[in-house]
Amino acid sequence: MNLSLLILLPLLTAVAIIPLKGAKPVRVISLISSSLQLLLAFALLYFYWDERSAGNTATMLFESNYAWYASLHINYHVGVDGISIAMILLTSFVVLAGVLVSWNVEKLSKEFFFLLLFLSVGAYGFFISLDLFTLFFFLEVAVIPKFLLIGIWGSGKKEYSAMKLALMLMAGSALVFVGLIGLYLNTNAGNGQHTFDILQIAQMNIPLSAQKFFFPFAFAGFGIFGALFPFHTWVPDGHSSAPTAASMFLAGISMKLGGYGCLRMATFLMPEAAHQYSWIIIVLASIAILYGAFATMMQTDLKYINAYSSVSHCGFVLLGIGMLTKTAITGAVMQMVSHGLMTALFFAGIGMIYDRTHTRQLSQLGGLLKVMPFISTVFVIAGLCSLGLPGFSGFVAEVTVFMGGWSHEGADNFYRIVTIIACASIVVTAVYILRAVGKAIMGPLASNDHSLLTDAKWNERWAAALLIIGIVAIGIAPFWLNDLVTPATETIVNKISAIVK
Amino acid sequence: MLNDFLYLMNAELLITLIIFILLFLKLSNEEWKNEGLLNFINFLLFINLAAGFFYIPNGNLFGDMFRANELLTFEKNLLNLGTLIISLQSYDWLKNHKHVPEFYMLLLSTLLGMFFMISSNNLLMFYLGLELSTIPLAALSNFDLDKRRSSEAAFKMIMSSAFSSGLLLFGISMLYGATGTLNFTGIKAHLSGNSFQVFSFILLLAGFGFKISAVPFHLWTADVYEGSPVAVTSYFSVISKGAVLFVMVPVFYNVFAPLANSWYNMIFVISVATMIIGNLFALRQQNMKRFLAFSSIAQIGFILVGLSAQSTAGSSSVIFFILIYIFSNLGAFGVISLVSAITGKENMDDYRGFYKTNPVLSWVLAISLFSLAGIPPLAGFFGKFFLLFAGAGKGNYSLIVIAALNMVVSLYYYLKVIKIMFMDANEHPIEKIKAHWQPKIAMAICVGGIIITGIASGAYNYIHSLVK
Amino acid sequence: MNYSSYIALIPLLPLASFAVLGLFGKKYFKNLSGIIGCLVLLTSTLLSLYAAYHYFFVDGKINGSYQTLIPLKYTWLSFSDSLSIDMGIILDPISVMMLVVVTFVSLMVHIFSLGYMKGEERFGTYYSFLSLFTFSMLGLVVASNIFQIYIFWELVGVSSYLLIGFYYDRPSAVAASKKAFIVTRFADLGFLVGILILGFQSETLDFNTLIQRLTDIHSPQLLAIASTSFLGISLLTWALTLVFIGGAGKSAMFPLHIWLPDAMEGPTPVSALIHAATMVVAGVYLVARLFPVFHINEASLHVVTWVGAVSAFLAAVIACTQTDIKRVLAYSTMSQIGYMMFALGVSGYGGENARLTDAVGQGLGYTASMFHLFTHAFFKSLLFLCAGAVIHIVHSNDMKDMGGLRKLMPITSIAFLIACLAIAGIPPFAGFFSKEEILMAAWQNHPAIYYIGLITSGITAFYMFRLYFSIFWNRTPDSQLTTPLAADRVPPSALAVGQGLPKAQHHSEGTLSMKLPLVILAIGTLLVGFIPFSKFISPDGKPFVSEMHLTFSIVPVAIATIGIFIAYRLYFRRSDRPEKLAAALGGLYNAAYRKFYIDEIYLFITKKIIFNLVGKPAAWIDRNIVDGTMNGIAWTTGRISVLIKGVQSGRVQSYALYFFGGIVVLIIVFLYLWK
Amino acid sequence: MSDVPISHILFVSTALFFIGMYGLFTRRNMITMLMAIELILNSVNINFVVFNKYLYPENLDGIFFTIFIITIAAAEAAVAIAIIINLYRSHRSIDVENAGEMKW
Repeated sequence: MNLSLLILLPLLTAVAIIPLKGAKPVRVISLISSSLQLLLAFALLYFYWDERSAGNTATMLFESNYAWYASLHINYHVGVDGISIAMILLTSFVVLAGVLVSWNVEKLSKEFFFLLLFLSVGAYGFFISLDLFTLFFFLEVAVIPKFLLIGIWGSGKKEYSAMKLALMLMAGSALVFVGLIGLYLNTNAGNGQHTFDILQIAQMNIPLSAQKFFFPFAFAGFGIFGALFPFHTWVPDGHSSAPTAASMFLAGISMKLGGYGCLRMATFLMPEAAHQYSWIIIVLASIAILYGAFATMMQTDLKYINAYSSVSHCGFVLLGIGMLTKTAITGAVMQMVSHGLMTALFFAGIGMIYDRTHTRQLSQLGGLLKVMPFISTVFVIAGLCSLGLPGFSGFVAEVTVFMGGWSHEGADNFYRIVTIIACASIVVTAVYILRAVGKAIMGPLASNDHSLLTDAKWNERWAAALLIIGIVAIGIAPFWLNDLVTPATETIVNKISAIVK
Repeated sequence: MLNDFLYLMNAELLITLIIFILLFLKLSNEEWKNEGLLNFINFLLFINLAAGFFYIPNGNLFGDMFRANELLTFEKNLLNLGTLIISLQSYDWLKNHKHVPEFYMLLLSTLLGMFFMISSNNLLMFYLGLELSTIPLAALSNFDLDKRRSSEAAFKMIMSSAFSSGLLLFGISMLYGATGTLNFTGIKAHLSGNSFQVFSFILLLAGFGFKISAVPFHLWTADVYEGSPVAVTSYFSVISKGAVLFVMVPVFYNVFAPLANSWYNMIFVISVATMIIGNLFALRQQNMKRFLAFSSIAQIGFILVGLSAQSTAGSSSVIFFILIYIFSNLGAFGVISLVSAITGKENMDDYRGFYKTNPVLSWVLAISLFSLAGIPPLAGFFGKFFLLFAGAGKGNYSLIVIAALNMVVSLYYYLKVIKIMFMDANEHPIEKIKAHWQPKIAMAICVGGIIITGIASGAYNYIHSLVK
Repeated sequence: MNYSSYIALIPLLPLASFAVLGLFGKKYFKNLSGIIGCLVLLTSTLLSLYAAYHYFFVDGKINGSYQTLIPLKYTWLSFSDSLSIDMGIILDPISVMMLVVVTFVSLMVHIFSLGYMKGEERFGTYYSFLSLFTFSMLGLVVASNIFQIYIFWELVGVSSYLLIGFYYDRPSAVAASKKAFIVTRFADLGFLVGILILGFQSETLDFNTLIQRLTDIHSPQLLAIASTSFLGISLLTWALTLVFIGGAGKSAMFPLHIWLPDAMEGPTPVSALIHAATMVVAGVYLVARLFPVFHINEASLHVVTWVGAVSAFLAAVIACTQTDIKRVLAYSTMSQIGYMMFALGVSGYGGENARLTDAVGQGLGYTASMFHLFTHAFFKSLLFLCAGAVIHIVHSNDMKDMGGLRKLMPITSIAFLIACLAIAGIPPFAGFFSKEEILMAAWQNHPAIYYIGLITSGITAFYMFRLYFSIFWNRTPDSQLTTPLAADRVPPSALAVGQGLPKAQHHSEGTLSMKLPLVILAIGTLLVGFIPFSKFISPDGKPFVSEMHLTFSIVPVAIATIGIFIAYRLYFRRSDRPEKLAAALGGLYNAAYRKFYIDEIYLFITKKIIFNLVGKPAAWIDRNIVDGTMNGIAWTTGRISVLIKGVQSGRVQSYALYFFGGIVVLIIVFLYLWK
Repeated sequence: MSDVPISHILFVSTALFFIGMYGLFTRRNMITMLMAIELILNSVNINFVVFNKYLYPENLDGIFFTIFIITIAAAEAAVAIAIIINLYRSHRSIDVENAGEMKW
């Protein structure tokens, strides 16, 4: 199938809603488009299985490759492997849920949906592009809409947060840019030509000195997107002041751009450097995991709680990538998908609560289970998934990371201890999640005027249901995701191990 | 002789013709209504632009003083396009102005000067073109005759330009002394890279630096931009800079090729300084024009990175960026000039809540600013990327790192304007602005250019083929 | 033999009912949901009984020893070629036995709840949670893969969390549920790491392969795990101890027991099911499951033994001082599980590689532990259900509000008495037989433990009858219920019922659905003791005969009777003796009453250390240092731009000066410095 | 007379150049500044003539250039004075210190 559809569909929809008048048609069209995206993603999955079962063992499927800026060797080159497909599925889920959740956005609804769709263009494009330039292009496409979404529709100190987020992410992409250029200039596609093509670069081996110089740029750059400690501070502010759908996108998708980039560009193309620096990554990641968890324990604002927990959870992604073992990287990808769905659900729940109670402070919430059972259930489910309860996606991903970390070839105590640290976070996670649930959902009703509040509307119910289905589908039947991702990770890991040996 | 004179100098002659037409209009003492006059002039400018695409002359005149080829014609067309856009945008301002023909006479004579400068293959010709493009500009920046700031700006402009041309001339004289010729090819032949030549080159560089307002020769820029009428400011920031850059590329790449190593380092230092200083000053600005002045200084820093590449990629990326820069900057100036012409407001704070009242204008301004900041999928992204990309070709990564970080800083102040327009509340924002069709067309061109130029690789590939 | 077809149904049916009731219970069949739950569970009970029959009597035994069968196994998540989480069903004597226990007790509780929870507005939810728990517990029991057991381990944890917090609007309930989950989660951390070690070292997660590899002296895996040591302790010991920590957490062994008493905030039937009969013995089951491995590792087995013994004794002592009847029962549960634990600890493996004298060599302790687990399930759930019935009428948990209820609720009182006798180890009740075997095993293997067990059994008898007397005697019947109700302790459901029901019925013993389980369980308690357990369950699957030494049983029984007699003297009639005694004991009494201040210690560690010394700094650092740096960079940039603004002085002459200065600098740099 | 060495004349022109620059930097009066600039241009003229005369007598580039410079200097002066006059209208002064409103 033609992957460009994934970009064109949201793009055309975004263009199509510009001339529309009034909120209703805009909503409807966006809803249709995002459901179509979901279908498209599933179709992609189906065709992918089809190809694979037909014995097609190519690294990337459905490739298409057009010269864009021929004189600069810039191509529009797209293709997917298991990892990309997992990410695309995630994106389509979150996009649809986001559209549903923001059904009742009254203020400038046209612009709102336009930006949402535009953001999804960036995400899809990023996940399918096999050309470093295209990759970078879509990476930056996905930044500015967030700034506007937060700044215009946000709450709290939104301007500050929006600015901070935009600047830090831009700094990230600036670093990525340097790494990208450096990588390009050190490629050699015969007779002194350079190339941006990821697959080609993967074939050649970049000189070690160049790798060691540019890997940090690339990794740190994407790391900023993926909330790498200590560059994670945009996460709490950004998430907390973003409108619900934007938070969902932010945590659900755009933080995944970081992880995916670290994997696809930094680790895959500069394996030696990745291997040499892996211990640094691992240390930073484990700091993020535990320290993020402890920091979460102290938060009193629901969104801050989830934002900090995202820092902690994305630590697992980076940890898995840093471990450089097949299992661990698979776990990292699973964690990306799982955290994407889970945190989107969490933010959806928080958003629903906030829309009704107009507060996110734990101290002003309580006993919501009585008045809004559905929303509370959603909240609890998200929480349980976040604390890694079996049956939900979180457990699968985390356990895979643990396993991968523990069974690291260089089976010395460093990896063991780090893994134990990571494991320890499940306790802290339990503490803050149950604290939040106990305060907000259970216990006596915080204030009497809360007793008049209504439960979720149809759109919210559908959004939540969608995400929960995703979470549970991974949680009770992880093997399909595993089978989807493993071949892709194998190619990466084989490359690394080939180099290292 | 005569016909290839006509043939090779068609662009220049056409402009001269228009100038004369305006002159006669002025002299003939029947009263024209401004509207009709403006439409007529715009029509002439359009003809002028269109004509540029038909003949693509190739050859040289006056004993190789003046040369024309496809690339130069393309560059002239760009300048024509920019001029047309500016003239359309300043419709609302000129509508009520007493001296419309004079304005256009001066404007077009500067354009003429630039054309000669671009086509020049001789220091004398170059100097004449430079002066012809500078002195009328000083007069133009005084064109709000009764505004204090306008005349102050004009004064600063004329003084510093005279000073800089004095230094430039001193350099030229030194160069003449060193080489004994004024012809570029001849100079190239005689250059050996000794310190005397480097010294004279530095003076020349200062002259160029003044025109493109590179640090530390930039200080006049902000004041002049702020004081001059918006139309003139946009002309300053886009057309005259663009013209000088068009000259700089061949002069640096061909003529001073023997000094390549030393001028690479100078450009490196200057570009770093320019980016940093431009950004640092732009952070604080409150007046839109002044803000754009500093932002344009920062942009020059990026352009210099591309210039430092010393490769075809470098020169083509610079020219490509100027094309994009025309669209982006003029898009921004279009909105500003409209606002200042109708409401007289030029401060950022006046733009608070601008989106509420003028969504379309806000989007135009936003898109232009995003393009200037280098945000995909807008053209600016491609322009910046190619500049830095070409610059990196030298393998000097420190320059690229600095440039990349400066992009982040620059993003801050562009986003600040966006924030002011879209997010800040304001009890009485700028009222709804009813624009005439001329400015609308201008903005449409700019926005279209911004969106298309990058995504469609045609323009760049064309430039690349020309440069090769 | 194809078990899979229906064995799989045993856990899956409750799962189905959970899904159905959870999704539609509230909306569609509000009051039907109870019936549905019961029917579903009845089916699984029958299925598991059939399975048990089939396993034990038809084809479980092959040439004289019970086999371990894996009728069903799917790869759920594969980490690498060797390591993968499989969802499977393992059938061996203990798992089959547990199947029966879990389904049976769960059925009883389901039925009992029909009456007890009537009128509760989250009736459907309650039953869906019960089904969820049953499913998880069954899954845990039949787990064939160590990670599978961990998965269901977590699931029972969460369902217990949900059920403890069922009265979610009571802060105490919320706190209790939180405590239970977090404490067990902490223990699970140990379990998880233990699994990682075991799995990685033995290169498998599958129970059979793992056990077979780690017990075979010649296997390289055993060599590796036993030889490599961390901090001077062999990796195997680490692994098993960590796994045991997990078990200890679930089974509320000292010092991880603190959640169990608080867990009594849940509805009483739930306590009966989860916190008495099934979930809390999961730890014992886990150790039993890995027993062959434990058995070859002295050190970890000693840990098990001593932790069990200490918990047994400590809990018994504390139980004597508590006045909340459910807490008393909770501590007694803890103490009984302690028995099971140290029984495992003192057991031998049996078969050829026996360590000590024959009886132990035959793994008497193992059998005894399982036996006690079995019997305990009956009488302890009976006790809890009786307590539930009492609370249902008295609307209070505190024995001070009770007394003389025997007239009002004869069936309950008799059932309670039977259960007390059983737990006290008075023949011929179930508890007697199992306890005898435990003590026997201890006696032969580890005298010190034996004495602890002996004393503990005396104390057990004492506090159980203290409970019995002060609930059902100790007062003249007519005077009961005069004491004001301690409303705060009353479950709202009970209140609803209480107010909902006419006075007459209020004073009766509750509905049939509540009496029936009591009767059945009482009968069970009377009979199950006579099952010749060692015929069926032994470490190596080989049946053996455990003969009863009457001479040996004299001492324990005597001690138990003494305990009962003391209780009779103190509590049969209302008197001031107890107070006197408490005063006489003084500090000791207070310490026991305050549960030896363990809760306070935990509180100190969590609140003071974790929150104030770790959490707060982390949050502070993040806001002020990490984020501060980021903002600091921005601030510095702005500051610089303000500082250098003087350059743009607005004076054209200074501009020219800078211009010229620039040239001079360029000349200096490029003509002299940077040639 | 042709035996005046080139260095002498170059010295004169350079001196003239710096005198002009000094005047430009120090004078408050705009007209004077303009005159200073004329000095600079004249030093350049001298340069051209001298180089032409002494080094490259075979062709007349330098002389031409000088002539053009003189012309343009005149034009520049004209425009500058016009601007100064206009500035005087608004500022009522031709002191350069007063023409410094726009800064920073």
